[in-house]
Amino acid sequence: MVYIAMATGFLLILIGFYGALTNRNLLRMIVAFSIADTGINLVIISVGYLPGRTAPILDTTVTAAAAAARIIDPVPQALVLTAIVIGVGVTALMLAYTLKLYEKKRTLDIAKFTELKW
Amino acid sequence: MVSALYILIAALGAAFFLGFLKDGMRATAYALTLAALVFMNFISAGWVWVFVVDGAAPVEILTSGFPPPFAINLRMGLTEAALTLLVNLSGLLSALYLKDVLLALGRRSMAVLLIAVMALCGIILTRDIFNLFVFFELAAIATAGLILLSEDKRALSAGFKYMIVAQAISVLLLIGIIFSYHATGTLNIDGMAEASTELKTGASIAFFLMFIAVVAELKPFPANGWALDIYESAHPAFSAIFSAASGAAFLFAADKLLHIGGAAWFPLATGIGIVTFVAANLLALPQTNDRRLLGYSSIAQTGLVLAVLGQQDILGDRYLFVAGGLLFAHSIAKAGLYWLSGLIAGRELPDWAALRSRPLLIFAFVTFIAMLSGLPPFPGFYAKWELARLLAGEGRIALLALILFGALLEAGYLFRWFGYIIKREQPAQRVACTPHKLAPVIAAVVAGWALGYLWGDLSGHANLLLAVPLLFALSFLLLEWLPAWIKNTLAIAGMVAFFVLTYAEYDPLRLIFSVIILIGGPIIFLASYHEHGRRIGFYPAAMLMYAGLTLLIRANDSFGFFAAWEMLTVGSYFLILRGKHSEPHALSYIIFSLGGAFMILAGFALAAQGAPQFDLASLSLLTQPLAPWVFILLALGFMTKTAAIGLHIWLPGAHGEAETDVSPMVSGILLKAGLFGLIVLLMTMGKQQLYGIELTHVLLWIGALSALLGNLMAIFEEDAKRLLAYSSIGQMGYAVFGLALMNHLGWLMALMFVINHYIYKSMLFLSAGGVAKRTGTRDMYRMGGLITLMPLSFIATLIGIIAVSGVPPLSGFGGRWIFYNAILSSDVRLPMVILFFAGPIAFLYLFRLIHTIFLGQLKDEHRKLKEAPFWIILPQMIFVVLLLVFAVAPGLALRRVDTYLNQFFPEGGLNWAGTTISSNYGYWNPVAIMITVCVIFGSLFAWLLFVNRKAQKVKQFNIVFAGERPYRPETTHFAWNFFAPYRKALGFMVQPFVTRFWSGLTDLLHAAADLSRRLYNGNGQTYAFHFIAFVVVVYFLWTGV
Amino acid sequence: MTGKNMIKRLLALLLLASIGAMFASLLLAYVPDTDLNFTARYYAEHTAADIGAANIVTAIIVTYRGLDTLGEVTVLFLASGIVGLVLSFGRKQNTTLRNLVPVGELLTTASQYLAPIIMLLGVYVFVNGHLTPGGGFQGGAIIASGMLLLLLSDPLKRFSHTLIATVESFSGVGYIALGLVGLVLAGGFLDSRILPNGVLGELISAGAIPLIYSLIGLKVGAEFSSMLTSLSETEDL
Amino acid sequence: MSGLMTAMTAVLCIAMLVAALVAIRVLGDKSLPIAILAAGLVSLLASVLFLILASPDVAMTEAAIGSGLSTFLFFFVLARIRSWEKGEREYDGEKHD
Repeated sequence: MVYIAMATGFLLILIGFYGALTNRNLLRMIVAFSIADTGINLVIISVGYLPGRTAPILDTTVTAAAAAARIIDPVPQALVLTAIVIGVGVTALMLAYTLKLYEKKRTLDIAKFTELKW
Repeated sequence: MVSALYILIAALGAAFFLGFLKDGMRATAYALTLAALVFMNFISAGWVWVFVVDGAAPVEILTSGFPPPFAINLRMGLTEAALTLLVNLSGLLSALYLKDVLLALGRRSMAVLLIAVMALCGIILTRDIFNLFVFFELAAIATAGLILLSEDKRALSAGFKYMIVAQAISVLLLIGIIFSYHATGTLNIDGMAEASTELKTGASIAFFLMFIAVVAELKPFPANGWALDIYESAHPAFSAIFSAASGAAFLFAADKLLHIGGAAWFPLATGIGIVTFVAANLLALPQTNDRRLLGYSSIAQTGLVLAVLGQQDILGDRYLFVAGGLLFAHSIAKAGLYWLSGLIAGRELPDWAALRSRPLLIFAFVTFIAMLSGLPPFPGFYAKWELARLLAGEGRIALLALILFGALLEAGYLFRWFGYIIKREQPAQRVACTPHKLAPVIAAVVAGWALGYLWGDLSGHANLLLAVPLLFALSFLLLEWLPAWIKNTLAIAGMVAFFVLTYAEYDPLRLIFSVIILIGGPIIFLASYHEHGRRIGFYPAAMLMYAGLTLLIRANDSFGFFAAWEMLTVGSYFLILRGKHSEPHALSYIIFSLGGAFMILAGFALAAQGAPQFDLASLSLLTQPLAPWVFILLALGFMTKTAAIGLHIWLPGAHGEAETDVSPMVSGILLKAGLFGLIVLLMTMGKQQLYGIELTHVLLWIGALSALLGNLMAIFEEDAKRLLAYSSIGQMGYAVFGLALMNHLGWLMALMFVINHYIYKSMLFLSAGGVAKRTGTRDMYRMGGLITLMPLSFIATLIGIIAVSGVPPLSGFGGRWIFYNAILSSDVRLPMVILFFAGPIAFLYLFRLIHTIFLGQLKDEHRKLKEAPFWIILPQMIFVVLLLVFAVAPGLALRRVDTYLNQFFPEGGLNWAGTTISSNYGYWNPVAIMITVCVIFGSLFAWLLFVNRKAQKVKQFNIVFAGERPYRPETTHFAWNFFAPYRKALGFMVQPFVTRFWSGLTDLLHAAADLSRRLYNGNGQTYAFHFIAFVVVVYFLWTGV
Repeated sequence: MTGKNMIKRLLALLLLASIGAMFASLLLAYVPDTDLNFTARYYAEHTAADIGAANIVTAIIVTYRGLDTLGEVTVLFLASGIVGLVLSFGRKQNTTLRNLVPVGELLTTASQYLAPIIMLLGVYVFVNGHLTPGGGFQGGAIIASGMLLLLLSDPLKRFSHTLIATVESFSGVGYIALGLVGLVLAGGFLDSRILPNGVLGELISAGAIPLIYSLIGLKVGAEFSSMLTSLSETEDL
Repeated sequence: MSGLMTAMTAVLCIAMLVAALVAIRVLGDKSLPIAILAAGLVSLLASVLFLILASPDVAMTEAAIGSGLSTFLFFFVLARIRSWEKGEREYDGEKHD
């Protein structure tokens, strides 16, 4: 199960990259990157998953004493939370840029924004 | 000291607090921003103080009260303190610089700036890999935001391109981090380093991904198009941060990763770094936009430091010294240059000529490019020295060669740029100076010099900024406001005084050179009294050259020698550049000279075998197989200065186009530096063989060919000063030949040439310069008949050419005499024959100086000319006297040297008895010769006068030789193309083969660079391709190796 | 055109196949842990006693790795600030508003009732962050969606920028201030043990975590709201 | 139990991959709104997967932020660009008339 999830995560990253490399539309590129972001989150969570264990939340069934044997690794989850938030921040920023770029040139084609080169 | 956490807290607190302020309170917000930055600087500076002065140990800072790896920890050590100070300072100064922009954009922009600085500090301080990622993202996002401070609309697309790549980078980084975490069970960097057996193998994909992601932020070639676009379009104050601070922070992050990965990964860092260094410098060559050029240079320098990070295994405890020296030199200089670029209205390189109206800013610019090129006395120089010796000591020669090649390219475009500033037409728009924009530039200059002092102190060598001659030269910078004649007097007095105080310290050989430099220099300076006004820039440059020359002959160890060599090179470059049309020539001079200097550096580094420095005398201890290579490198380096054939193309222009009093300095005195180097080299290393070839034999041939071809090129020259310049190539050829004979008389002859050449070449250049000043041209065919108007110049020239051509009675003959004796005592025949040919050829071109300039018909437009100015004539007359004295009593100078040479070549010395000097093959009595010649000449002259008393005067246009149809005005002059028949016979030998070779080489480099920079087609998607391709290619190369 | 496109696609596939090969070898070499590594084990065993939070992820986010979270909040702050900057880039301030499509009565009314409830839900999520799944970020996002609803229902109603900015600054400065209190009173910056741990599983427990998480929630909510309003208020050309 | 979970995971994963391919226009040439929705769907499915992988915190965040808010952001921007495009066309139309 972990392998399936992890493989999917990797595939999502690759799909995202492929989308970003082949779509010239700015918005589609951002969409592609957000897919890659989801993929990376999936990979991270899979790495932290231990088969047959439960979420790292203590309650009556998972007591503090037994926690070490019952829960999965909480660290990757904490990392993914951070990664998700950062991801959406970057996405928002790219979207704002896109809006502005569109306003400037009336196009979303990235190949049209090449006045800086060489 | 306050905890380093407060750096982060202050920035964040201020950034968050800004939101409370109403939009109208922008001034308050700006004040708050500055206050926070000042506080952050205070903390960093305090820590630097604590570590440097008190020698405290690094401090671990825990957050949230738990030890690592369970909570994030930070570390504050000397490196961190210094780097955060760099980051905070550049942030503060840029904030100052950005005053108008920040006030216009409001508090959000200030918050972004604060967070950018904070994030960079965080990258430096944190010891947690994921925390590093968070700060990375913060820095990246803040970068994307700060790009918008620019008024350039294109900044928007640059920011977007950056974010595309940043996204891809962060994906790889995260994967790397999570799998590294899985492998080690910790996110703490030190913990990972301890636990990672797998990561340290050099085969771990997890580590590779982390590392390549961090490296990608360092803008490696070719995945760096986005960075160039940012540099070109962003506000210069942001580019200053982006180049100086971001570069430093990300480099430190790479260093932390290398700490995890260990030595197995070092070659990867070095490989990427060096490729980037060379490639970025190469691609910069055809660049004309100033900010983009600086961007290329930034990328290159970052690459260099990355390469150094990968060499930490051999750098040992010098690692921080070297990496820090390069990094700080680059950061300060680059920040300074970007700040400067904000003062310039135009974006093309020649637009920087606007700086000419502000000498202070020129000084700033010079400081910055000297720092970037690693010239003394800046940190980069010391770092370069250490790096070279350690690389050579470990046998990493290829890397050293690449570094030096890249550095030469960089120096090339930087000095070309400086040439534009000094020589190109000033644009209409002046430099826009406001105090808050000027202050950062000046701060960078001060920091540069201060670090130069600090690095000198830490270097373990003599601190160059404490060397008296250099200090004396630099003090002229402070005296620039004085009129030239006062500075001239000071210069003369200082040099003479230094000689008086130190002359007892020199051995006879060095005494000759020191007299030429410290007494001969002031004599030429007499001519400088002729210049009026303040002559801004002349004295610091000239005195820098003299300081370098003085330090060169005083140097006992390799380090001092090399430092002096670079100083005299730079000083003379500034001097040469002052000539009216000398921009291209000064450039080729500095490129050849630095190329030569790098050869010397490499030679010394090889010879040192890892030692920090060595006595020059111990060059003699080197053995095969190292010795011949050291010999070749050093000899080549020295011969770039003596303009040996093949390396000579810079000389005619540089010497010919220089100012009247500069030509004798760079010809009469500066060329001797190369000879001095060769003397030291041959004296210590003697004969060396490589693959059975006797290297001194090769030198012999080079000397002979230089003599022949230099003289040949001189005879076809129409320009009087260039003619003299070509003649120098020939003369230096003689001297090299003499040295390469490796016998007593050969050396004596070379030293004779050293003295003679100084006197007569200085004299001839002065008189040619004086004539050119009066006539307004240097073309000889435009002159004629000046003998009556400028008799003193004529006398100087006459005496000069008699001396040069080596006919009795003057000292040139003495040189020849020793020379023939030397040849007789040696067994090399063929070069000897060549040299014999060179003699009469010299006479041909010298004859023209008299014949075309002073004899013949006077031009109409010259009828009212006066003698050359007094101050230009005065030194010539002194030289005339000197020549006569030296002709009659050569023993004054040579006798002691002759004895001194006995310890190297006991055989074949001369016998000095009274006025007679005798060798195994004959004798020479200068006094008798002088008397004989005077008598013969006097009686012949009297007879001539007597015979011609009835001579008939002819009209000027009564010309009888009119064989060819004139098709250009100058062709009607009989003296134009005077030696056309010879040209028909010998012209094939003076085809500019060498010039064609070198210009072909530079054209090739340019074309290659121009072609390959099309790689950066400006499309953000292509840049993403570049990044992915970079990762893939590096991975396959890495795992393939 | 298509030929060039084909080459581009092939090249992309080729490059990504190589990256995929790297990923594949990571995947193949991956062996799931059978036991917690020492970092995770420490958290599992000590969180309850150290921090008193039932949700270990929350304990890590708010306390153990608090600096990350501060950075994360800063990312949002930065992003919303820059979104504002970008949208005003190269433009003079002008106040003309676009013509707006009238919004249906239903949406307006519904959102007036719904928005407060949604926001309350957000508050609930972050206040209980140390006990149940969820916390400041999720709660903040939920609050922002409440704002979004209001924005959709009545685009003309400009959110008071001052209010948002004040909440943003208040929560940000408060967060740092709490962190400083930790530095002074407890073990270090962002240490949540400035208040008693209380009883595991109760609302008022886990030291200052509920307080900090609430501030984070407010901050995140304010940042998202600010982004949304900036985006919605860009003028037409 | 575990077999069921694995099967569910597999189905989810396949659905995610399909949605992702739709979003980047490999499967079908779908319009931008569809692409954005597809990406949001990937995110939503991921949050379900996170639940299965015993990460409820992440699941909530992904659902609220990854699939909720960012999809909104996309539509905001898209709508704005569409309205400009429309304005442009009308303007052009007037000019041609």
